[in-house]
Amino acid sequence: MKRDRLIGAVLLVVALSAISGLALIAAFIFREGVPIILRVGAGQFFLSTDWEPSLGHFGILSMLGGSLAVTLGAAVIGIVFSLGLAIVLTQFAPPGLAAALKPAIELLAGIPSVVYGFVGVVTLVPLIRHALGGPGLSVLAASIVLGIMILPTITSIAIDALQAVPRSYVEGSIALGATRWQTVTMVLLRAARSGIVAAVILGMGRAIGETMAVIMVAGNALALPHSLLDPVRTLTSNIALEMGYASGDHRQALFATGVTLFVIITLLNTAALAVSRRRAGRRRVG
Amino acid sequence: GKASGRSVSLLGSTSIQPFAEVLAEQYTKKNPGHFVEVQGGGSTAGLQAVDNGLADIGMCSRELTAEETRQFTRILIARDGLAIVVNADNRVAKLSIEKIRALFAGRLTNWREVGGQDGPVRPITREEGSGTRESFVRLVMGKERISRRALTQESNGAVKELVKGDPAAIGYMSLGLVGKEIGAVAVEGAQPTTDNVLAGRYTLVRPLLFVSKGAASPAAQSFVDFVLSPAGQRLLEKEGLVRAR
Amino acid sequence: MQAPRIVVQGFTACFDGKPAVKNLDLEIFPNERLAIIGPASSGKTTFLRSLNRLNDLDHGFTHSGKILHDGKDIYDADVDVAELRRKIGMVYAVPVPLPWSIYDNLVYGLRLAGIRDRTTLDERVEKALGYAVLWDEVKDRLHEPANVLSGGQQQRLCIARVLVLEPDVLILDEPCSGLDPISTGKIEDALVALKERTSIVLVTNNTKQAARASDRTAFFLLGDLVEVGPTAQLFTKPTQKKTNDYLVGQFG
Amino acid sequence: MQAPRIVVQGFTACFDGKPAVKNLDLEIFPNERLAIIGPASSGKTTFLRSLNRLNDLDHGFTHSGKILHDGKDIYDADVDVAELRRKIGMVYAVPVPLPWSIYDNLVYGLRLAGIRDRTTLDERVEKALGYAVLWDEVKDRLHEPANVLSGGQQQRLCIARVLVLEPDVLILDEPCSGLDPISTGKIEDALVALKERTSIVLVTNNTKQAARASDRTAFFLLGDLVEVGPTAQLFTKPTQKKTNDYLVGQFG
Amino acid sequence: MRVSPATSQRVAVGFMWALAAITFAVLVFILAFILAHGLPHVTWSFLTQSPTSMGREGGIFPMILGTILVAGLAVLVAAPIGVATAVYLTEYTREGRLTAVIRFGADCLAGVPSIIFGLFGFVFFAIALGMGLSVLSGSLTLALMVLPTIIRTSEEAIRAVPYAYREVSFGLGSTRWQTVIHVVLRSAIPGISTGIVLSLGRSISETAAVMLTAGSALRLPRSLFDSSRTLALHFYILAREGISMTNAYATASVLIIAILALNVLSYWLMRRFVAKVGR
Ligand SMILES: Nc1ncnc2c1ncn2[C@@H]1O[C@H](COP(=O)(O)OP(=O)(O)OP(=O)(O)O)[C@@H](O)[C@H]1O
Ligand SMILES: Nc1ncnc2c1ncn2[C@@H]1O[C@H](COP(=O)(O)OP(=O)(O)OP(=O)(O)O)[C@@H](O)[C@H]1O
Ligand SMILES: [Mg+2]
Ligand SMILES: [Mg+2]
Repeated sequence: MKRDRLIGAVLLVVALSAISGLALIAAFIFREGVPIILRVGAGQFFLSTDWEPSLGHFGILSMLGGSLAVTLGAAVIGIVFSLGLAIVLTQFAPPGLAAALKPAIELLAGIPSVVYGFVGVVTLVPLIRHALGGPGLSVLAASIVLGIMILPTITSIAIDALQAVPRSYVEGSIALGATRWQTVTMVLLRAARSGIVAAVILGMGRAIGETMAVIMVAGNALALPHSLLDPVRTLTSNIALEMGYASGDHRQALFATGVTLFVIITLLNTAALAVSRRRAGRRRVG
Repeated sequence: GKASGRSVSLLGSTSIQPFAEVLAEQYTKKNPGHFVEVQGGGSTAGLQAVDNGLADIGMCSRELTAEETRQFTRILIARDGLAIVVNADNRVAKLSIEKIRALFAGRLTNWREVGGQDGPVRPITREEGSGTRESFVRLVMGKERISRRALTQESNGAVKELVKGDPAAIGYMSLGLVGKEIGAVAVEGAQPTTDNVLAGRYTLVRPLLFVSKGAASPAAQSFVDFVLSPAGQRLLEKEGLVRAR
Repeated sequence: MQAPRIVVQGFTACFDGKPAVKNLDLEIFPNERLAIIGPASSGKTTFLRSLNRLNDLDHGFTHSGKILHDGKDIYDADVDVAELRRKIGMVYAVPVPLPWSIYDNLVYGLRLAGIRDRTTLDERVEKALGYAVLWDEVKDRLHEPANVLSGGQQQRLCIARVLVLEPDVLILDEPCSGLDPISTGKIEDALVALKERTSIVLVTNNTKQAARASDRTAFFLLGDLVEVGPTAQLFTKPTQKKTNDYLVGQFG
Repeated sequence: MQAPRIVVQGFTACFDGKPAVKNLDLEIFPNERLAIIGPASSGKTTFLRSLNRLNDLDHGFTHSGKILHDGKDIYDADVDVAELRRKIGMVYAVPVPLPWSIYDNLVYGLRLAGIRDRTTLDERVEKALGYAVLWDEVKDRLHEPANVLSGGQQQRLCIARVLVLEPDVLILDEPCSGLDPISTGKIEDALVALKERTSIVLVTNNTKQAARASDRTAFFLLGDLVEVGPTAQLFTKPTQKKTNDYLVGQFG
Repeated sequence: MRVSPATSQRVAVGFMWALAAITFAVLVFILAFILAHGLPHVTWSFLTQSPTSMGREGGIFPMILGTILVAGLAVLVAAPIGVATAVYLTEYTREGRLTAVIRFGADCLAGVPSIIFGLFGFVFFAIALGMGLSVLSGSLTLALMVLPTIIRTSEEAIRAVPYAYREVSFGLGSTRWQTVIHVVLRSAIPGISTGIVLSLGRSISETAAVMLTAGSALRLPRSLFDSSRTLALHFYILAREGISMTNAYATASVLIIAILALNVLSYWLMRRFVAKVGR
């Protein structure tokens, strides 16, 4: 038993060191990135669209707007497809078919993002250019590619959320004469709401953090987009594009872009966690 | 990583990287037991890597700044023409530097204004910090800035692919890599050819540099000697570059 | 005697090919309380869920034979299953209020049936809560979440939620298994009052409850209907040895 | 009469401060079969799990009073809990074979106790299976996975898995609740044979089983020990009204 | 007119099936597109030779080796730490502030974009710790990146082991550690391996983080301190620099087949796990 306590202590140390990775990351990114935000001024840094490192202009508003645009676009596509898939797989597909389709969705999550980006560039981008005009590299292209990429994340969490709804709710509803679809809209989605919201938030976190695919399909222009067909640059692509070349202030500004990204993601994760914790709490009372 | 003994590490410009790879391949074939590690990262990254010891030789595809010249040893290994490229269907075949500047700055937004077909102009630039971009800015843009609406691509190949597919596009890239699928316009009346570069008629030219800190290590020096030797220079010429002298 | 409300003819129910109820013949009359008893896994629940076709939800479920409701086979292709389920109201072993207010729980079935008129809804709700002996306890807090009620109240709410639909048959699957004696008593009282309005089928694992709260009793064993008869008679002089063994507690 | 094996003195067990067993005094003698009956949540399981300190796993568990095993308080700081648990062998309501072969299940406890010798292991396994009336049924397939056995066989395997350790006291928590009458009979038979070797404490929710398969019976209610006495006497003339009410099925 | 519930169900379900069909069409299209262009060029010599002239010719052997080294080492480092953390969270402590902190940390770490891992790995491992752009920097960065996945899946696998198994084991006189080793981990191993295999897949696919930490050298690494290019990065460079489309497709095919194989493996492990634990 004494040995057990010792082992427990060792395991605790390991667990804490695993998590200290996060602290370390935060510390390093902030140490490199925060000074320049202070030097340039937060207002200037976040609210100016003027990014011209060679002239010492560091404003990331265009990138913030770009990230926001592609993330929202991806979320819309991701939500529609993921919810459809999650509902079909949990409620309407025969169990055998559902069991066969789920690994396929997981496979979608396994495809490297460079492959998504590449296939996007050679198929989707020309399609958009010819069918809709513009350069093809655009918010739309990035949204579609990202939407597909985050679909597995949202789908699998949404499936969990739907499956966590007690079966008795479904049966109760159906026994009162509801169709399956009525049960889905009136009972299931309502009961699983917080889980689904958490799934969407996490999916958006994925989308905003994705790099390689976006670089390839978003066009990376430095202006705020006015339409879905305009090219944009995201926070992540800004870092990946310029990191290799940057030195001095420029490099720090890229780390500051990383700090921004880090903060946004952490906020999103915290929100997702809070939402899903609220669900857990509520279930305990009920 | 940092090399030692009979190995050399190079890091820097992605424009030079392909050529350095070819050189390294030949060099190690001739000198068995020697090891040359070539990495991309970008011109400035190359300088930094040399500075903090991450690499023996930095590759830089632009002119050094005054300050950098003081810090590093500069070795010109070749010169590279900078081609202004357009889609194969684009009728525009020659442009003045002034027009190129206007097109990239976003002041001219329709191909009609430079003698082409009616349609929007979509300038494609390289990312901030790229040697190609800095050379282009120095040679063409001067004090003027590239339009913020310009698409940004992170490599010569990506610029080429985009120009190949988009009739409205205009970009700039390493002359050696242009190929046949896209068009390179004549600048100030001079066709972008190696001969014109050598003769000084085609003016959009940038240096390709190796840089080291202080004197290069013996292993590094041996590699540099190979690059500057007639054999090395011939290799570079075969790849479409213009020899150092 | 009136014509039976439900007639079960040679009905067999299988899960993944394995029979859970075998070749069952049984009639359910208007205004009677039929109790079903039997040890675990004897097919009681399966039978109940066949009556409102809730077993259809299970992909492995198959059946043969007939169940006639007012003369019409409920498994016919042209039956409106939603409508059927509102006519054969079911109450579960564990009270399952949907995670909404008391009122929303009660009117859910009516809304599904297309009834939107507020006055009608309110009237029906009050009447059903009256039958379920719950009106006094909840009338002032209809818009509170249903899960703040006690277990016994929740179960009566579930009964009321079904009664709102004015079903022909009320089927209850061990409705008191989780409840205290007082709540159990209240539910049994409600059933007495209700038999004036509907047929009642009560599955219970408590033989004493069957004896107290039913007019006829059926004894299931391993998917077979061993015996059915007036409650007093079945408990005092069962015709089958198995029934007797079960009642004296030899097994189960 | 022999000295008691276990003496429980003023023992109270709480979960998160709420008592589940209150101020209990009880003695368990060698070679007796003590049955414990009582309605749900009356503290039967809690008491059993206090005997082998399995409740310690629960973070909210606290206790006061004493439980003496051969004169020594099992909650003393210097007690080797692992050793104690091997001496007080427990069988659960649901048979839980570990997901290994029959043989591996049986020797797990011995291996934990540091016994590695193959011959000893084999001998002990055969003996324990004999006592659990399972040897004939499994002797040819000791290395098959344990979960291919039927429920009744699994439960006897769980008993054998404990007997292998030659415990002083065998405690069983509703060991037949999920089993058919035949399996139940076999286990009750095994208990008769076993009382020659160990004390047996049998919690059961089936009063008839208590009547059949015990020498003394204790009746628990809401954490109190209401009454304990020879089985025949407790069932025929209980001294407490509550006991009588329970036995005639007034509640529970 | 009120649309009947049956009709609206039919329309809605039809629409959702269409969405599902599109999703799988996309999956099949991506796989087919890459494999159709690339598989014909995946020859034995392509797999076993070194690239020449930037990868325009020759094979991808150094990248295969580099990928195995970087991803394998990452998982080798992350797996023990992750499993130990999961064991601590599930078996050695009860839910409280500390577990909440650890879990929150792991969740945040899971959400950090790979480019940030790349930045961090670059300043911390490559520069601050002086490992340079190397296999080691890359794999340590990836280890940090996949750690949350391993913690999460291990935790789930461990929690899926019925609580009763632990009670039985304790009842037979085992210590906590013995129970963890003999009962919990033994039952959870297939589930844990699923997580490890998935992490391996993620490491292999990752590009942004390895680009900034492992570098992009084309030669065979001689030690863990040498830079090495992974398959994913090689594909990216081949495709983006327009060096050789055929070799790009062929590289992507190898990558995709590796991912497919890992997915099949993890699926198979999961099936075994479910069979064992009987969820
Ligand atoms: N959904 C299902 N899928 C597969 N088998 C089932 C299903 N429901 C019931 N069964 C099987 O059918 C048989 C009868 O079960 P049923 O639940 O009807 O018994 P019961 O009499 O209600 O038992 P209890 O008293 O435990 O509620 C059992 O063998 C059971 O395992
Ligand atoms: N682990 C626990 N944590 C909190 N409360 C518990 C725990 N175990 C038991 N209790 C509580 O202690 C009381 C006695 O429960 P116990 O399980 O001992 O009763 P029981 O007589 O075995 O009932 P049953 O016949 O249902 O098995 C109950 O009120 C129960 O809720
Ligand atoms: Mg049942
Ligand atoms: Mg109990």
